[in-house]
Amino acid sequence: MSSPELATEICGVALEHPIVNGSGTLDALVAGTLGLSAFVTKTVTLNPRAGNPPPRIAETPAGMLNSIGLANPGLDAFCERHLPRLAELGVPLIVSVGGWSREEYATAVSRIGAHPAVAAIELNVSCPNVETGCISIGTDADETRALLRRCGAETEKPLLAKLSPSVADVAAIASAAAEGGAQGLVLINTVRGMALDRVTLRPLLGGGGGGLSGPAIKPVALHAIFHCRAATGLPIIGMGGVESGQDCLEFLAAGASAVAVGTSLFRDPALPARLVEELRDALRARAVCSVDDVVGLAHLDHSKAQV
Amino acid sequence: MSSPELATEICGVALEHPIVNGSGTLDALVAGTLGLSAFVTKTVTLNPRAGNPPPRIAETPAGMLNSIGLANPGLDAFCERHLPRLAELGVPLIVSVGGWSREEYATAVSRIGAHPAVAAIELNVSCPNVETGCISIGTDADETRALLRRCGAETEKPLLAKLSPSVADVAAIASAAAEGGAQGLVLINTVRGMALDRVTLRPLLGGGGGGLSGPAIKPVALHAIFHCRAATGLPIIGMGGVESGQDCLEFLAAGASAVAVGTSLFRDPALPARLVEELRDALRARAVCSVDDVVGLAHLDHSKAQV
Amino acid sequence: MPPARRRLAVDRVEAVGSYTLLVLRADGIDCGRPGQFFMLQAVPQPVGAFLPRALSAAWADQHEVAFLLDVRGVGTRALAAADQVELLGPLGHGFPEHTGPAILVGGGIGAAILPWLVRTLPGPVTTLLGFREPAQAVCAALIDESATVVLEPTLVTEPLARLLPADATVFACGPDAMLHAVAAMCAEHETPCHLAMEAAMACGFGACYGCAVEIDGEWKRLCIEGPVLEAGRVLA
Amino acid sequence: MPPARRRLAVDRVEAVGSYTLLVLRADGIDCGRPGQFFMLQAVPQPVGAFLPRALSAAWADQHEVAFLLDVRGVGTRALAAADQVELLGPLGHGFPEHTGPAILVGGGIGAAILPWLVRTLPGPVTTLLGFREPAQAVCAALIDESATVVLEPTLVTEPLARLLPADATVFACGPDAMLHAVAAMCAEHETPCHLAMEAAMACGFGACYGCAVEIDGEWKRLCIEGPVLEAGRVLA
Ligand SMILES: Cc1cc2nc3c(=O)[nH]c(=O)nc-3n(C[C@H](O)[C@H](O)[C@H](O)COP(=O)(O)OP(=O)(O)OC[C@H]3O[C@@H](n4cnc5c(N)ncnc54)[C@H](O)[C@@H]3O)c2cc1C
Ligand SMILES: Cc1cc2nc3c(=O)[nH]c(=O)nc-3n(C[C@H](O)[C@H](O)[C@H](O)COP(=O)(O)OP(=O)(O)OC[C@H]3O[C@@H](n4cnc5c(N)ncnc54)[C@H](O)[C@@H]3O)c2cc1C
Ligand SMILES: Cc1cc2nc3c(=O)[nH]c(=O)nc-3n(C[C@H](O)[C@H](O)[C@H](O)COP(=O)(O)O)c2cc1C
Ligand SMILES: Cc1cc2nc3c(=O)[nH]c(=O)nc-3n(C[C@H](O)[C@H](O)[C@H](O)COP(=O)(O)O)c2cc1C
Ligand code: FES
Ligand code: FES
Repeated sequence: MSSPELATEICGVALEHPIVNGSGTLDALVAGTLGLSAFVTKTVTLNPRAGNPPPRIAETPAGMLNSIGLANPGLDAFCERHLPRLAELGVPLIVSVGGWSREEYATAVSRIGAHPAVAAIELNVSCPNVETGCISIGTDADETRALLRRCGAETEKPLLAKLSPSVADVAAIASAAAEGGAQGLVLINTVRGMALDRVTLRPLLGGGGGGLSGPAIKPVALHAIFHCRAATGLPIIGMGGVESGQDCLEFLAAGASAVAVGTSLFRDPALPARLVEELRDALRARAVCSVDDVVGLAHLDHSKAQV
Repeated sequence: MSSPELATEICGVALEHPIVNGSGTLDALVAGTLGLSAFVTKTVTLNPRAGNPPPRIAETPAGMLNSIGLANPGLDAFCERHLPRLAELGVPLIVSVGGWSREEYATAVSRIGAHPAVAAIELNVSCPNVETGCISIGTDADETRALLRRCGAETEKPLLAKLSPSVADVAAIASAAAEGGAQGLVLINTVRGMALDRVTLRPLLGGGGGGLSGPAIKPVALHAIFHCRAATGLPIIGMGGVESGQDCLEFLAAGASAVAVGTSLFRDPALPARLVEELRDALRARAVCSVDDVVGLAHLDHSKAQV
Repeated sequence: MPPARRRLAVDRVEAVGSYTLLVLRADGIDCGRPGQFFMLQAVPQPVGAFLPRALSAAWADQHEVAFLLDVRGVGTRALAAADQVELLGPLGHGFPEHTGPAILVGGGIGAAILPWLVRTLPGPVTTLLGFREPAQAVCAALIDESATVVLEPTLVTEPLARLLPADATVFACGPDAMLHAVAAMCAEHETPCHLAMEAAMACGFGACYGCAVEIDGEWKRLCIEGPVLEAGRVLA
Repeated sequence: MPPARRRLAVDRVEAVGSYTLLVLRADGIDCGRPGQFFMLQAVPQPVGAFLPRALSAAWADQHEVAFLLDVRGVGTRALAAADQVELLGPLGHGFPEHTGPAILVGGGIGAAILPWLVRTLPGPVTTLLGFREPAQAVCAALIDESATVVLEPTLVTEPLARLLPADATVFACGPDAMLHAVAAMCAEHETPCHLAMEAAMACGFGACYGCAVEIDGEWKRLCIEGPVLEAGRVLA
């Protein structure tokens, strides 16, 4: 049998294969693109942010917490210093944008969307590591819809909404994003969590709480992807604990068109290359011709999945 | 140093030590009470429920999903056949109640609260394994407040609200429960998740999705306990992945007055006895006289924990 | 009250065709009776196998307790590589005491439960085993040297059909489809029949309600009612 | 681009007083230079140690790469018991090339980084080591037979104070409080000083932004800027 077709696309952005990175989990200017088919930047905000004081990470069962706190150089420095170099990476560029108000997002979207190297923009409305803004938008359907509308007026580039699973009904937020004009979804951001210092029994992380990522949250991610796909039909970049080709297969089947890796990349920068191989093998073993044939498979004639 | 005092109480219910079980994770009539200081029943609903078709459980990284679906014999059978035998267990009895409407809860609370063997009632407004009712109440602050008010009119027994972490702001729900008259909180119920069959790539569980439990959700539990304690000051039965004396210590420090075990009990029915020993040793090593001295410790002069 | 969990040393691990025999030093513990099961977890706990695995004892005595494993996933793989194992059991209801003639029917790894049963049956025994491939059939020697062994596409229900009706009790273990076929055949011929069933189990002692099987017309816990059930209770 | 992760066999594990020496077969890989670090994870991945651990090479050559471990938690415990280890590195910036006189200051397990450094310094070396207890001090023999060793309550800054000012460069590794004291003393005497620092790290190659340390007056990634830093960059 000939090799299965791994090439695909998300919101019109052609991808050599479905494996990309999660925002904030790779500095491609330092580490390169590691074989990813697109590069997603760390979330950029209007003003520079120093981020939270250390410690910023804690290990948890089958996962980790982070409280980086959206550390980033701010829109100006990003556009002037980073974007030109990111444009040279040789893979499609997806820029993640965060903010504290609709206008902040709009300003960033307008400026970043104007750069020819930017293929798509991810609106991070789901960072658990800041007190206000961002996730307060992403937990409110009306705010999310309005944000997408406002930002859609600023760019022709596809807008994807990155959502938090730490809400009562992520599919309702996804639907609101779709109504606002989102062309795609990015699921999931980290789950809100906390760790205490073993000895002092006080909150361990510099930011107090943090965001849980890694294999521990894989079932949460699959649930969100499945239901958001069912609710909106939008293309999805799926993520949350992916560490094997089998995981990729399951995320695609749940409804993702591309699969992102974050935490597991930290343990092994060669992960993207391995996932591509494992996914290729898995598709071949199933005699599937193309990635697209697997996308959404879990939704076919299933009678269950009400909850 | 003399042995630390493990005896404590929750909502006026005296406990020999702080280790109890999570609702739905032990059948004491079959397995006994395993050294727990109180027994919490599986959630009882007005009408009998067969529960979801199998498979009902799936293994996940550092945890498991269940879609039991509130299988229970219904209020009548529970009161007639189970309650009299549960009354003989020799430990305080906490009955968990679920329902599809305020009146269903109220009926169950009234009848169960009237039984002299019942020390307290847990209102499960957080089961992720049913389509409607239950968790639809627990994701809405107003509904939660109203439910507590309504049920409070039916009994003198303390009412505890069992909440889901799968909401945007669990502390807001907890505050609503407190306003409604809840005397305590039970945190956390399982986190919504899903698993796919490795081979068919369709939803694995008979109920479609399921509830994630076990060590994977420990950071989510600590976060919820910490913030609900800060928001309400109510006594809390804390749970979610507890498997060691150190975990108990951390749950107490985050703000729990008692600690419940569920999933880890499945692996070892001797867990409660081991936890009591480990907790005693941990308190002794810290030269702490009593469990109560640890409760809420994480809140003392911490300057972080905003998120 | 469930028995205490025990940490036992692995005495030996042997390949039995494509299956794996795991023998633990029994340390004098009570191992129950044929058909009962144990929850096993490798020490140290393997990443990715959070829950213990339910396994029927292949045999047990004062000195050792043995399990025949079909190593398919991360839990059984870790057990086959372990030096020590956490063991909870014996659990559930095993095969009933039986003195008359018996027909044993095993399908695939379902055969794992039969070696012990065959040793305890005082009456005449006929053993029928079905496998997908020859390498699986190697384990037949552990059960009954004179067993009738069939390989796919032949199903084990074929030799059974030739034996029925019979003045014997049938004891069967294997995939659900096989068990239902065997039960239906026995019901037709009014031959007593006991099935050893499987279900996904988290605890093994009635705590999780995960092991629901349709028994007596409703979802009941297999670990409490079974795993060995009188066929009529499942067929209904 | 970070180096490829490699799976290396454990050659030997030895107790060095209360520390543990872990020696891997280097298999000819490039091990970088003194002061660089590696991310290590035991194979199979231990339950409870999801992330690899950052460790400085105690020494490395064509044949072996050695680490001195303070076994405190689940990650280091698993490494000390492993037959195989996943290793990513060398990572970060090590000690700068240096030819003149050097003063090495190590506190506790911070001494782990010094054996290799001492072997590569061509000039005269004075080694000062501070430990909490005698069993930790055993590792001094791996570094410098003539090291000055002090035990708590004496701090390693005491012998350093007697040496300063000095026409030498100071290389220090140890707890943050010690590093800050050493850096302050060196600044006062205008003695060049390099610190090897620690921070919680998830990746080691600049991806997670977890290892933030105040460098040049802002939070910067220690795995990229360091772990060895000119003291003035941290003191500021
Ligand atoms: C009462 C009883 C007795 C059993 N006796 C034996 C035996 O003697 N020999 C043997 O090889 N197997 C036996 N099994 C099946 C055995 O428990 C599963 O094969 C095993 O759980 C699969 O684990 P794994 O690590 O190989 O696969 P994995 O793919 O890692 O298993 C994943 C999950 O699915 C569950 N699971 C998968 N298949 C089954 C199954 N068929 N039954 C129950 N749970 C399953 C596992 O418990 C686990 O949680 C028995 C099962 C039961 C219920
Ligand atoms: C650049 C660098 C070089 C190091 N070199 C050595 C060395 O040569 N020998 C040695 O014994 N240790 C060294 N450490 C510290 C070592 O990484 C920690 O001791 C180790 O991570 C603790 O792991 P554990 O499994 O023993 O403890 P655990 O309690 O299991 O660790 C829990 C978590 O905390 C983190 N952590 C705890 N303490 C530290 C610490 N001091 N620094 C960083 N992370 C920590 C771990 O990474 C882990 O995620 C170095 C650290 C860094 C950053
Ligand atoms: C250290 C760290 C930093 C992150 N930073 C961001 C960020 O800046 N913006 C964002 O949208 N998501 C951020 N995330 C979330 C990831 O992109 C991803 O959604 C999440 O980690 C789940 O995937 P994983 O389990 O594969 O890591 C971050 C995650 C981690 C672990
Ligand atoms: C199999 C299973 C069944 C459960 N049934 C109930 C239930 O009936 N009512 C309820 O309030 N919680 C139920 N729970 C949730 C637990 O009580 C507990 O809140 C949760 O599992 C987290 O704790 P753990 O990680 O220690 O299991 C159930 C959990 C499991 C795993
Ligand atoms: S396996 Fe848990 S109830 Fe049967
Ligand atoms: S350890 Fe990840 S950025 Fe430094």
